[in-house]
Amino acid sequence: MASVELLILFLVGAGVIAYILTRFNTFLGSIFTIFAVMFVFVSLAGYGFGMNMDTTVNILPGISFTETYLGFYFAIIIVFVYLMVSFFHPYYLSEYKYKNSYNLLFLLSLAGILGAFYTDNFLNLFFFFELIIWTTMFLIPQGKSKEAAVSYFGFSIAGSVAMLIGIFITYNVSGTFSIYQGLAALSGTNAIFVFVLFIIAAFAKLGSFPLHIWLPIAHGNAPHPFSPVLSGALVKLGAFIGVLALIRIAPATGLFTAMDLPIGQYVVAILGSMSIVFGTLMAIKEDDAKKLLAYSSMSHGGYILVAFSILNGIAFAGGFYHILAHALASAGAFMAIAAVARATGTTKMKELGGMIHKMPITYLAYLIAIISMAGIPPMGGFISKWLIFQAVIDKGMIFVGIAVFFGSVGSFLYVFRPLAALFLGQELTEYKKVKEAPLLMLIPTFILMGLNVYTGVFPGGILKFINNIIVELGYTGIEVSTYEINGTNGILNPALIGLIFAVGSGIAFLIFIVLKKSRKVELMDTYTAANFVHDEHLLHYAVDFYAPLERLYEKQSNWMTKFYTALAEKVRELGKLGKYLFMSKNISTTVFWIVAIIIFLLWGEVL
Amino acid sequence: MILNILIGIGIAFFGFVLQTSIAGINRKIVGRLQKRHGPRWYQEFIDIFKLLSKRSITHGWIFDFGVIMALGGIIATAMFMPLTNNFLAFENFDNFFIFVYLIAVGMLGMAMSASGSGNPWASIGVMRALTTMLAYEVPFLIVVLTIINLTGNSSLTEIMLYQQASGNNWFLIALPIGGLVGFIALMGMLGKKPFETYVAPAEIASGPMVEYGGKQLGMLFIMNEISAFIEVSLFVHLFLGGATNIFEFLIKYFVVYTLANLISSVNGRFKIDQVVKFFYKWPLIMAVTQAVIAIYFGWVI
Amino acid sequence: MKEMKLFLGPQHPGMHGNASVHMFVDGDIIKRSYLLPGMLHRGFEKQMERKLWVNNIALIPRVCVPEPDINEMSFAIATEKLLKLEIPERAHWIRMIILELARISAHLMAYGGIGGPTGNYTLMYHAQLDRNLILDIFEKITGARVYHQYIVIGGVRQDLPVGITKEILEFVNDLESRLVEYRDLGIDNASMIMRIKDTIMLPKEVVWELGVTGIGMRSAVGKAYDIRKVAPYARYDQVEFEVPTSSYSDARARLDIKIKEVQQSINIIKQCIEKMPEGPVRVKPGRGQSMRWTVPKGHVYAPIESSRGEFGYYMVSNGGTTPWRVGVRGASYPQGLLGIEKYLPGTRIDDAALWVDTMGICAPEIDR
Amino acid sequence: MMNSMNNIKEVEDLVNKTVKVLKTENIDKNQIAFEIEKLEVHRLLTVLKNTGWIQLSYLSAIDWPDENKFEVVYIVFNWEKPVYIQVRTKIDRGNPVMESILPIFPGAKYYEREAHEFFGIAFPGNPDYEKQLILENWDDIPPLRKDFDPSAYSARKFPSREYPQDFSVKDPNNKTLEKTEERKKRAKALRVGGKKQ
Amino acid sequence: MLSTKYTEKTKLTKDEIDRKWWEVGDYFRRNSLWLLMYCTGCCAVELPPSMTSAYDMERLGMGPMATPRQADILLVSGYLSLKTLRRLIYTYEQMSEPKYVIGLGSCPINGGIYHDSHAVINQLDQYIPVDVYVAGCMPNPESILNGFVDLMESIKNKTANSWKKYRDNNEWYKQNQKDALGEVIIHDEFHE
Repeated sequence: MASVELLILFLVGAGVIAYILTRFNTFLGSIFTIFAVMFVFVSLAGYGFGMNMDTTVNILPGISFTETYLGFYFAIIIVFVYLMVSFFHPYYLSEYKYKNSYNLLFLLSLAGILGAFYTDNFLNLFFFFELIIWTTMFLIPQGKSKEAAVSYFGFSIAGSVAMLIGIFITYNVSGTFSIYQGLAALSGTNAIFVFVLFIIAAFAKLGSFPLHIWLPIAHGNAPHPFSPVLSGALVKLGAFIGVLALIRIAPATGLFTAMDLPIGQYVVAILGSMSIVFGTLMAIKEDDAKKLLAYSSMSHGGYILVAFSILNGIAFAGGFYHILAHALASAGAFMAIAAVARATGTTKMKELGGMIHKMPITYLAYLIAIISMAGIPPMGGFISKWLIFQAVIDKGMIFVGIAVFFGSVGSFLYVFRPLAALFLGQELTEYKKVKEAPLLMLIPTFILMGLNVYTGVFPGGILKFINNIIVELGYTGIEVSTYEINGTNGILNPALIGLIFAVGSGIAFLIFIVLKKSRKVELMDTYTAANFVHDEHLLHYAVDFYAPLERLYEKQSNWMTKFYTALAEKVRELGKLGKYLFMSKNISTTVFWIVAIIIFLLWGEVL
Repeated sequence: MILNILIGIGIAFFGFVLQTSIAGINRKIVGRLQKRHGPRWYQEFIDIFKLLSKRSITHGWIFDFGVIMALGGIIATAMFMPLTNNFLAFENFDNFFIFVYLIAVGMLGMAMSASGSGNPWASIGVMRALTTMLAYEVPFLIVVLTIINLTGNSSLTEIMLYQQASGNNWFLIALPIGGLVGFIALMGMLGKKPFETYVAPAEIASGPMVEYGGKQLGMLFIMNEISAFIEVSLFVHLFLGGATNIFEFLIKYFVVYTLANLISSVNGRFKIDQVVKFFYKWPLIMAVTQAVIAIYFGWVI
Repeated sequence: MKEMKLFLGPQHPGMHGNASVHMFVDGDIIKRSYLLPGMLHRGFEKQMERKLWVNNIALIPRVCVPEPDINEMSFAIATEKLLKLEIPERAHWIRMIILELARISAHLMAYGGIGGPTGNYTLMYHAQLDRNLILDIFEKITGARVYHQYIVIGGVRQDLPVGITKEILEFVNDLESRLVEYRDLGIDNASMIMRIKDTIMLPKEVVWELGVTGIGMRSAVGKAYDIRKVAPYARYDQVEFEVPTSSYSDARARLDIKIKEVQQSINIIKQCIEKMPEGPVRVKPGRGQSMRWTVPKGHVYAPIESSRGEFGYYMVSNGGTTPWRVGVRGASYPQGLLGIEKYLPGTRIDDAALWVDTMGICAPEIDR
Repeated sequence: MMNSMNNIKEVEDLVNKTVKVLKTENIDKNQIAFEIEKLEVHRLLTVLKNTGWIQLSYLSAIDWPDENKFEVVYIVFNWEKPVYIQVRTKIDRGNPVMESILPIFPGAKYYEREAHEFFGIAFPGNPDYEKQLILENWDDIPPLRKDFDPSAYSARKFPSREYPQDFSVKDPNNKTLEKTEERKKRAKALRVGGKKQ
Repeated sequence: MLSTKYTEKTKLTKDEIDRKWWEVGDYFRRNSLWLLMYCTGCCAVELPPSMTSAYDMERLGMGPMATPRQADILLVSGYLSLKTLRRLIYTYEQMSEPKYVIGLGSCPINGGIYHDSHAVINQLDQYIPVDVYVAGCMPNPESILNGFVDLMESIKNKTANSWKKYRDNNEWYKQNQKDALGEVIIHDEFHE
């Protein structure tokens, strides 16, 4: 029996050891981190599936745990992503300024995650959330910019504050800090308040429209091995709060309905749709591969929101499956980009090209990840999108439908762009000496490739587990057998699709192999309308890939950023005012103001 | 299972032969429109086999791998396609979304291979193909959403049976606006003018195909024919009530493809952003109107 | 800033003739571009210095391939000016018929040519079919489809064959009746309008800077600046015709003018056939030996209006049996070289082929 | 026409007023030629452009090896008063330098490049007059100079086809005539549209 | 009646099988000849009539193609200046085998009217091998089509082997190209 408490304490202890080891030797500390995370993952996987975790608390004061399918599902996915990413640490840490504390913070944030998903107490939840935020906040600025951390922190804190207020209202109404009892006790106006506050928290964490600004900044500038964690794991915290808000408080908020849905849910669905569309459009425009994937995370967050706001089993199944599929795909894609960035030192697509000839395995990993991300069979993303589409179509939600279809086709466009500009195209001279990533980094790559395919071909087992969650949430699960999934308006057999795809490819391969062998020519020996070009940069199409499309929404695309920039400007001005008032050189003025404020605050109570 | 797979392969092969012959006949018809003789009707076959017999070039493994993936994906898609309401390889598994998404594997393979050739024209062509796809898919899927919402089933045979059951009440007639949108989207899918932005020989030197010759080009031709077969069949099944026997299917297929081709032959092509603008203006508005009318008001002719 | 280099031609379906537009592209906007000419350079100006005056007639049509007759005409006018030679009245009228037929054929080729860049192949097929009928008429008159060598120094090579005027009239009437069809298929076609309207703009201010003439200029300036009107040669002062203009020069306006000019050419042909007097068609140009006659000293420039603009031969004679120097002012020189360098940047790669087509860029007369 | 004769007169007055004219040639009612000093070309062209001769029709050079001169000729045109003006000037053949007229007529850019390529005249003021335009990897003197012999160049560089001496259609082994006959038949078949007759 | 006599099955060697397949392939190849759109000279102006409605080349299975990779025939339409020749050779080498070359007009044969020009080569088959010449200045569409039919026949008779010739005598051709062009492969861009 693995105890959650012990695991958390183990992680804290391991963090300290990792800190010491890393100080001594970066590589050793990182290897230790891998084993620590692996230990947590193995114990979680070994006992968690059967709901056999020990949730008693002996040492930590004021903290209580409980075990739910929901919490476990999130926890196992996130721990898995952490495990995969930890394999990258040995090769990256040496570049960072505060490399000693990197592993410590990494493990501490994992401890926070375990706690957050296993707790049943709101205050504990808040505490663990804060632990995650504070640890990761110090991880992010190790990458390119400190601004990123500030923006991440700002939005996270905004979400936390919203959640805290929601928690207080809940406590006020129900008199308990227990998550499930508390939320169940809500009704009427209070329920609406809590719903809205929780949704704000969820949106801030998930990086959904309109609280998405931090997402590309943080993802794009985070350290390369941390971006997969951000996108594949931490963003899912928002999904967790979203589930709490949308499903647990849901029926209470039903003032009136739209399309058989409570209005709150419907609004969330519409906002989720906007998140999809906005994320897609921005991703198409983006030039930095990591930022592009960050916007894609935003778009996929929209799918998750849409799925959870349609209150039926099939949509939930789609949503939960999407969380898994996107975590795998996004981790895979980010890790491939990280491998490229390690080899070349950049993630800007216009500076890269032809990496496929140097890093074929990384390329394959990226390819499989994006196929899943675009929702093409036989990968996991297809299953979840299929389930979500079923729900949307059955509800007849036209505008949400436009968004999900748009996002689904649009994801083709943006995931293809790094593929074309970064991996394919001309082989650039400056990267002639680049080599494939080392073996240790290829291990998680292979595992993720395999899992992406597995989730797409044999979703039965996972869906059965998801059914447990759905039942736990009080809805009926979907019909699923080993090979077939029964939707409301159709049957899907992913294994059959996989098989047929293999057969088709086999036929194509036969045709290919029977015919005459081709002559290999250089990449530069290409059609140039019979002109001579000897600079491969001139033949590499990477800049402004979707220029005609971008031009159509160029003017509209920046208003959100502008709004937030203006807001930040205002906040800064306010800060300056405060600084001017309080921090003036004249010390007596400062003292005067401080006294004045204290008096003002205590006015009602004391004076 | 083996038998089913063999039937599936048979359907894919049939689709290839059918579409290639009809494309050949259409070349002749368009030839007559242009006041000339036109080629032999089996010219398309000769072209493809000639290409397969040539000694081609390759730009590296991704160039070949993409082609195999493209053709494989398309063959796999075609294997799920029902020909009539009771003739299909895999009973119950002809889900509409399989076609939309599995066909994308082929597209992705071709796009990958084309970009892998390192030619800028090819990348531009791929960019245009993907952008065009973004344009036509959404209105088309909204119309299909309406249809699936009405029939309550996303299986193509079920949709066919639904139309045939109520006295050949084709969705082209039941949902006239949607049918029109479907046809426009079909033109986009088939790459017919005015939406033929991605081949455009005189602008971008035949786009994605720019570096292909010999067997790779031949395989892409086969892929192109089979994907045309899938797209036209989808239209026939979704909007024209499918078919109860093979001859009905052939006639409907021929009419749809020929009509698209004739419209194509007297139009110029749009620029790529005009295609996007066009599809997100009228067809999308029409599709949404149709969906609202059909789903919320229940007005179905 | 990273740029990509794309090429339009020489081996490209969008390029008419053997020249190459080099384009530096960002996304799909052309940032820099220039024309690389010279692929069709044959050293004409050198060749002509080495051939007798009369032998040059065989050489010159090859300077501009789609519309060879203007070369013969310009060369003949220049030589006649040097010789101070008056040619028979009937020859003038026959020359006008030939020139206008050639103009129609060139316009049809260019008008059908937009079928390539815009993908409307039916338009191209129909236009080429009609052009082929003109070539058949030429074959009946001159014995050759393309290089006629019909307009010679001192008139035309031989009189028109019997009954050809009727055939020409039949053809032009038929064509006139089908111009509406051409408009419907081309510039009035809804899908084509989207494509060609407001593209490839030639602003009014830059016309003089470029030195562009012909349809390009008239479509931008809006004035009837046509050499046939302004400084008439042959008997253009005795026929009535209009010079279509416009003041907004996009691709569509230029094509519109092309079709209108076809109409005017048809009118001119009809008038020519009506007004053409009987009589001899040729005078002997020189004294002395049968072919080795000499031409007096002098410099002369003989401009005529081609389908693409002002086309002229600058000829210098030092009194010998061969020209001393022949310079050819290609009509498409300004818009081809300077226009592509200065005014193509900013447009999109889709439109580059349209510039080549609607501005009437003829590679061989740039290279010579 | 009276009008155009007036134009010619007007031009003559204008040019005589502006620069010292070495030689005037009246070519016809629409064309007149002036030969002037090299240094006065720019002034004259500027004046003409400001008076309405806004179009540069042609720019080229003529080689006069006997006088050891190059003659540069500019032809300008005014659409409102239709007179073509040839402005000619002679420059030294040994050191052929002519200031570019690019500031006056931007359209002269490529004409000047071409003149440099074919005659070797330098046009300082034109930024890239030295770039090759038409020829590629040219390895001889500029080809339009009179002392360049293209025939010898061609013979030296490009081998010609050698025909057999005893080629004759009367030769019984020569099947040319039969083949020609057959071709004609086929051409006829093609002309009627592929139908067999 | 079945023959009881045992006849020894002649086993086909690999070469013979190849040859048989090659013959099958020849049928397709000669019925689907795709031209490369490269208008090298003035004879290209007669190509539109022969391609379009007037003479309709498509009924012979022929059509224009955009890039050398796709094309079968390199149509040298008229004279070749040195500048074009350099690009023509580059294009020819990009085409996939089997490939055929047709020389249109008199100029590729012996220089034609430009035989003494300083810019135009005199004889095309010094630089790349030619299958069919179509003489005339310029050849009519009829004769152009005739040339194509000639090519089809010579493919049938297995005499259209220029591409093999180019492969076998590559050094000779390369030397000739070098003599005319200086260096065929250029290591920097022209006109930059």
